[in-house]
Amino acid sequence: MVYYISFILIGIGIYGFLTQKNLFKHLISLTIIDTAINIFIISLGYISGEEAPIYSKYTPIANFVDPLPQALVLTAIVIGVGILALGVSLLIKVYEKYGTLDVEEIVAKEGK
Amino acid sequence: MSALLIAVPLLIAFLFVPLKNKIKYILPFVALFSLILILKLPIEQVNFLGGWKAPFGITLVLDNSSYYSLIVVNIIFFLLSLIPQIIEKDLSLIFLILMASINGLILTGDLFNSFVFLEITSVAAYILSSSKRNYYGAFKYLILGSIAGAFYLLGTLYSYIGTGSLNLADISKNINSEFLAVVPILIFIGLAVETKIFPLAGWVPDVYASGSALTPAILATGVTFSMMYLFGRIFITVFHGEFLNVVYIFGLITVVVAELSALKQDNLLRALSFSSIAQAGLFLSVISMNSYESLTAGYFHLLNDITAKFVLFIIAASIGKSFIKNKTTGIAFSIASFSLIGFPLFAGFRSKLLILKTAFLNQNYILPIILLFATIIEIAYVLRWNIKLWYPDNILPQEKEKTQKLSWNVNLILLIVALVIIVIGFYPDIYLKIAQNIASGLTNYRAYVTNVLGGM
Amino acid sequence: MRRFLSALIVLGLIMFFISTLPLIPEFGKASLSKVSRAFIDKDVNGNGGNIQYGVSKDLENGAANVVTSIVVDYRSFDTLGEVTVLFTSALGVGIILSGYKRKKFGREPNFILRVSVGILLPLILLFGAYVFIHGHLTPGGGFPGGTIIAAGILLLYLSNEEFDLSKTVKFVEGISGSLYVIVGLLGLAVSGVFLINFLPTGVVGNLFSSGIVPIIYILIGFKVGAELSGIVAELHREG
Amino acid sequence: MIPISYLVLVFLFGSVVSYLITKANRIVGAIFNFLLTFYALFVLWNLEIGHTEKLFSILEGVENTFKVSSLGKYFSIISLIVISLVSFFIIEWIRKKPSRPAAFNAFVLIMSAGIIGVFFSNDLLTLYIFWEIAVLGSFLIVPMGKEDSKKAAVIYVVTSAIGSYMYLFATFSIYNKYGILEFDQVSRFLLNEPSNLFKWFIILFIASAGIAKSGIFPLHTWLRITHGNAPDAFSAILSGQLVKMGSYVLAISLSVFPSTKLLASFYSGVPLLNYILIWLGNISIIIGTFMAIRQNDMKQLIAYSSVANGGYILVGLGVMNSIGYAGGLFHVFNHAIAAAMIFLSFAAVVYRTGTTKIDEMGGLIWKMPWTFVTYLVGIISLAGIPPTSGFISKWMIFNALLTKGMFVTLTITFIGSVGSFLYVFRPLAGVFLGQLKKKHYEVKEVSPVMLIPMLVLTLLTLFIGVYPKPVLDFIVSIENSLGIKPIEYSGTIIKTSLGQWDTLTVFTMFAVGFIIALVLYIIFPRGKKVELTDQYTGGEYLFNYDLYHYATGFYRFLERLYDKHPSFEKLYGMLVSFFKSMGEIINELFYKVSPSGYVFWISIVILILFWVRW
Repeated sequence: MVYYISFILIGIGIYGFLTQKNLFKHLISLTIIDTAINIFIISLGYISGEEAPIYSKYTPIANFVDPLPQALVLTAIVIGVGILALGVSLLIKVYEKYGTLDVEEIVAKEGK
Repeated sequence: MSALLIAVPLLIAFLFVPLKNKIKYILPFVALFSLILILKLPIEQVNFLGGWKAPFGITLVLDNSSYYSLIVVNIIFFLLSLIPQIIEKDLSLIFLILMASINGLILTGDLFNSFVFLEITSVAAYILSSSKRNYYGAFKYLILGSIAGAFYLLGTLYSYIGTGSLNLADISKNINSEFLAVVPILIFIGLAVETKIFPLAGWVPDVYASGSALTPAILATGVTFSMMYLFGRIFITVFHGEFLNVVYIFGLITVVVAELSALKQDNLLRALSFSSIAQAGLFLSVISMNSYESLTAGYFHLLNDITAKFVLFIIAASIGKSFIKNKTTGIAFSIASFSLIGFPLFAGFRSKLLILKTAFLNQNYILPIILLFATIIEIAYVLRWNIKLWYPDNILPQEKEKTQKLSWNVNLILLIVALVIIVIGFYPDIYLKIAQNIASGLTNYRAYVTNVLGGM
Repeated sequence: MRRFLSALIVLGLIMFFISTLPLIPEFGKASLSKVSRAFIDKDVNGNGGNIQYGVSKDLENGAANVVTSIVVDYRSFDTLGEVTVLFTSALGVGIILSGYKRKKFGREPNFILRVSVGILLPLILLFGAYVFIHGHLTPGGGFPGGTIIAAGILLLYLSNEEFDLSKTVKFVEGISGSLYVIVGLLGLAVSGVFLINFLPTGVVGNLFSSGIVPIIYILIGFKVGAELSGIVAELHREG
Repeated sequence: MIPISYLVLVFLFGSVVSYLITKANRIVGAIFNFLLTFYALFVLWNLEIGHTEKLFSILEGVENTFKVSSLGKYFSIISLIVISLVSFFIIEWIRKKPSRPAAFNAFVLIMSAGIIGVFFSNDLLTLYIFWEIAVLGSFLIVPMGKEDSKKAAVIYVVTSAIGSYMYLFATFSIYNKYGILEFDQVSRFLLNEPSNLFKWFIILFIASAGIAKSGIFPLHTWLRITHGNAPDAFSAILSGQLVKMGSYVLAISLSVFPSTKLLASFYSGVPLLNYILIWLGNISIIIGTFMAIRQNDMKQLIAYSSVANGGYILVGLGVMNSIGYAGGLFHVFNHAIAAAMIFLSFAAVVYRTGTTKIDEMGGLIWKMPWTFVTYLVGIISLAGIPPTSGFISKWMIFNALLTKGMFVTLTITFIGSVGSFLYVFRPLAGVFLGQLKKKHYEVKEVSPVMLIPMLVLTLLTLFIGVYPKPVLDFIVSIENSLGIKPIEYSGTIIKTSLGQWDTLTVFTMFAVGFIIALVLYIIFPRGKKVELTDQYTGGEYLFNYDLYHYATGFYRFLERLYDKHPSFEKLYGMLVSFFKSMGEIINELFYKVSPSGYVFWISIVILILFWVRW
């Protein structure tokens, strides 16, 4: 089920790209896709009934879910944050240069 | 030891954050250090980072192919670092990070690690491409690159599920045909953006033609080369040449489409970036024949292409409307463009012959036809630009006054590279040796697996 | 029409992903890969297995949090790269938005904001520090800790118009990043392997355990905190 | 004896030397060029047939070599005669050349190096390499000419590339199939080749390089714009020499690979392939002739005549019998010399008047008599009027066609011959005869430095016209070496199955006729000299006398017949703009799109891959 949710989220992200004309919405769609993929990765490592992979007083025996996807997702999230920050700052400049974030208007102004 | 290639540029970059303005003068030393270090490194060495053996930890694999790729890439960085004029003030740090990440991209023996380095490279490339106020182009590149990165990540995860490992050698050993039907698609999408495959190369003209000299000079040479290396590593060593028939078709379409688009460009940089796309497509379709010979031919051609593009892009971005005041620069430009279109005596001719020979050897008659057709179109626009710059129409005197002479170090380096092109035209052995080593390292996946995972 | 076509394409894509489902294990029924198994048992070098919290000592890796052990030890190189991505994008934000000035609201911030920042900020910073110091024991670590600290810095930016941290931020991020690399290089100097855990790993579950893992996580905490604060500061400017 | 490879190297390094010398003093540079080319001519003259040199080895199993063959020596000597005489001409001409004389001289030498290499290559790959060097050198000179020359250079290279890449494709097919590239071995292998298709493909594709270069239909369009716009003196080399490189490749593809033995006879001993090539030659003759009649620019006019003459050569070579092949080869010599003469005399005219438009000139015979003589002899030879050598080759080609019974081709070649009278007369009348324009009153004859090469060429044409033995000796040795029955001749008499031709007798008759005409001219009173404007019509004085210039609407009555002719130039223009608009569409669709477009394409690619895989 979680797989389907993440696939649908990817679909939503793609749909956002395909239908929206505002660049900021594109960035949001990108984030949605990233998140969907992260959810997908995490759920790939989930084993029902087992614990978070941390040794503690309460979980002395190693009945853990797969920790590797979680570690990978941690990395992927941070990378996503970095790209998002970069994208936002680019959009600030795009807005400054063209006065709009609408794709069609930008293309029209580029043509001039 | 090979970790130093990544650690040292990073360390310098981190250390010099507060002193951004001084860093320009350190770049040549860092690049030179890397270069010397590589030459001192022994080949066939696997570096288990953190002491964790493969497939558990991350490995840096220094075999024939990565060794020679590193040499190529670092020479490019060294040459670029000697031209501080084109490195805009703040971009020196990016330059260092790009150096580290590309070294990492070539060295790494881990799929997820390659994703990380891919992302570092991409982020650095986005920043580079935003120079000269090219924000919209950079944003488009960012979107495209990030989506591709997402697919690359998905591909990584699928191969993790399929093989239980992220190590390239381990994946190569264990991946089964079911996963080979899915993973290559995802990885292909992930790499298609950086390797400029049609129709995902839309960012290239905007980014290369922003007017900055550094952006295309790095992206079309060093970054392209490392991406092509990674492509070969993943698709040939890891996937054993699976999926390459699709790459072949995409490569051929890329060639034709890009050359046709280049024909009408009225901006030299844009025309060159289309040529860059076309050559990348040609390279991919050549290596798709997946034999030692075809890989040799492909990488040899790639080397020639990046050598020529190095000269062409720097000159195209920094020269005005003519070569009137920069004759030496003009000569370097012409030599590079003759090599690009494969006139005899120049390096490009040798690789063209090699590609033709390989293609015919594989009973492949479509590739030569496409190659020759593409070259005819390329001749048309490359030479048109040569003529336009050498014999400019009615240049006003005040414009003539305004055109600046390029400084001596730029000219010197460009001339040296142009000289290399001519020398390669006569004695291709240097490039050929590099290409052969890369090809042998990539095709011999058994040796790669044994090398990384130990004798099994 | 455009929407319909888009929906069709999206449907096709979802079909593609669904068609890959037979390849992957059913949800919740994944089995541990050999790599993960080895990470959990701390058995990469073949002397681990059967770990008991608070008892097992001098393992190849002493972090109680397995994810941390992967992130900071087994796959520490990824993390170095990850930090570099963040570093690069912080740098990029600075480069792209260079020439912008600090944003001024033109009026005093709200009293409640000012006062509550005074109370909350130390708590936030302390919490952040706690999170990254205990990264090898509890959920969290350098990345969340750094983010929490950056949130505190954001509060400072909102509450004080004159507040500017950019110099310090650069310094901290540069130093902590360099130290991360230097720790790795120390490993190279000590044992000939980059990023090796050259300190004793101690007992699983102790604060002072697992060698360089907490050190690196603290450095990461500082670095992430500085970088995110830097991004916040840069985005808080205007042309 | 000096090896050819050293000669090539001397030329390549000489280009640098020439560049530096010309930078210092352009006249000294030009003299250097002349000395070098003349020296090369001397060296080539003394080469022994069969002399071989190893060069390098690019492809495994193929030793790239030079080998002196009779055919190559014949072509190379013709080329070097043209080049060295034009270089002599350039010594004076370069004084007026406004820009980049140094580069001009250097490129001429690079081109010459390539040319020498082409004619002595012993295998297909070496030929290709030197071919491209020659193209490179010549292409760099073309844009130094008139305003259209930049476009012309690109068209020239692209056309050349189309031909040479087809050639390269065939070369690699041969290499892939047989593993060798030497001409002798290739022809031996081809003789044992069972597949007719392969033989067709090889000969046709190798010939296509020649077709492109010698301006045979359908790749003839570059000649007009390139010859017309290249620097004036260089047009002489372009038309007199470079085009002959194409004829050389045609000769190789038809005779060194013995087409008549390889393929079954289609029509009286001529295989279908040759027949097709002959027809391409026919079409070239028609197009060249009729288009030349229309031209108002004298250089473009002769450019079209080059198309027609390329056609003659191809027809002659294509027949591949003793007399036809000899005629084709002889015509190579004749056209090289004649085209060089004509273009040099034009260059001299342009040097003094500064224009190439026929209707802007007139009456220059009074001012530049020696140039006129050169032009006159040149066009007589081109049109194939007896006392010059031009007639001999045409006569031989006619003879061959007659013996083979190819009457349609014969008719066309006759039409071409008649047409050539028409078009060469246009510049003659327009430029040299008629009324002298006022602005040309001060024009003087060019200096002796320019006259000497022109007159040398004139004498050469007349001499060979009377005494063709030197050329025929060469041709016989070529035919011997290729296994074709050599033509018969003795002294000044050439024998064929249809009769014989004594050049001496004819020359004597023409000389007598000329003397009679001269006597009549001297005896009878001259016509009255009038001012250009001193005429009236319908009682009105003429002021706009441009309309009454000889050249304006010169052949209007003829041109009207084919005003709406289909133009290949336009067709290719359309093709180019089609490619361009394709590129534009692609650009709009794939490269200029917004992020939405990118995601769309990513999705499409995934869907395609998905569809392919499952």
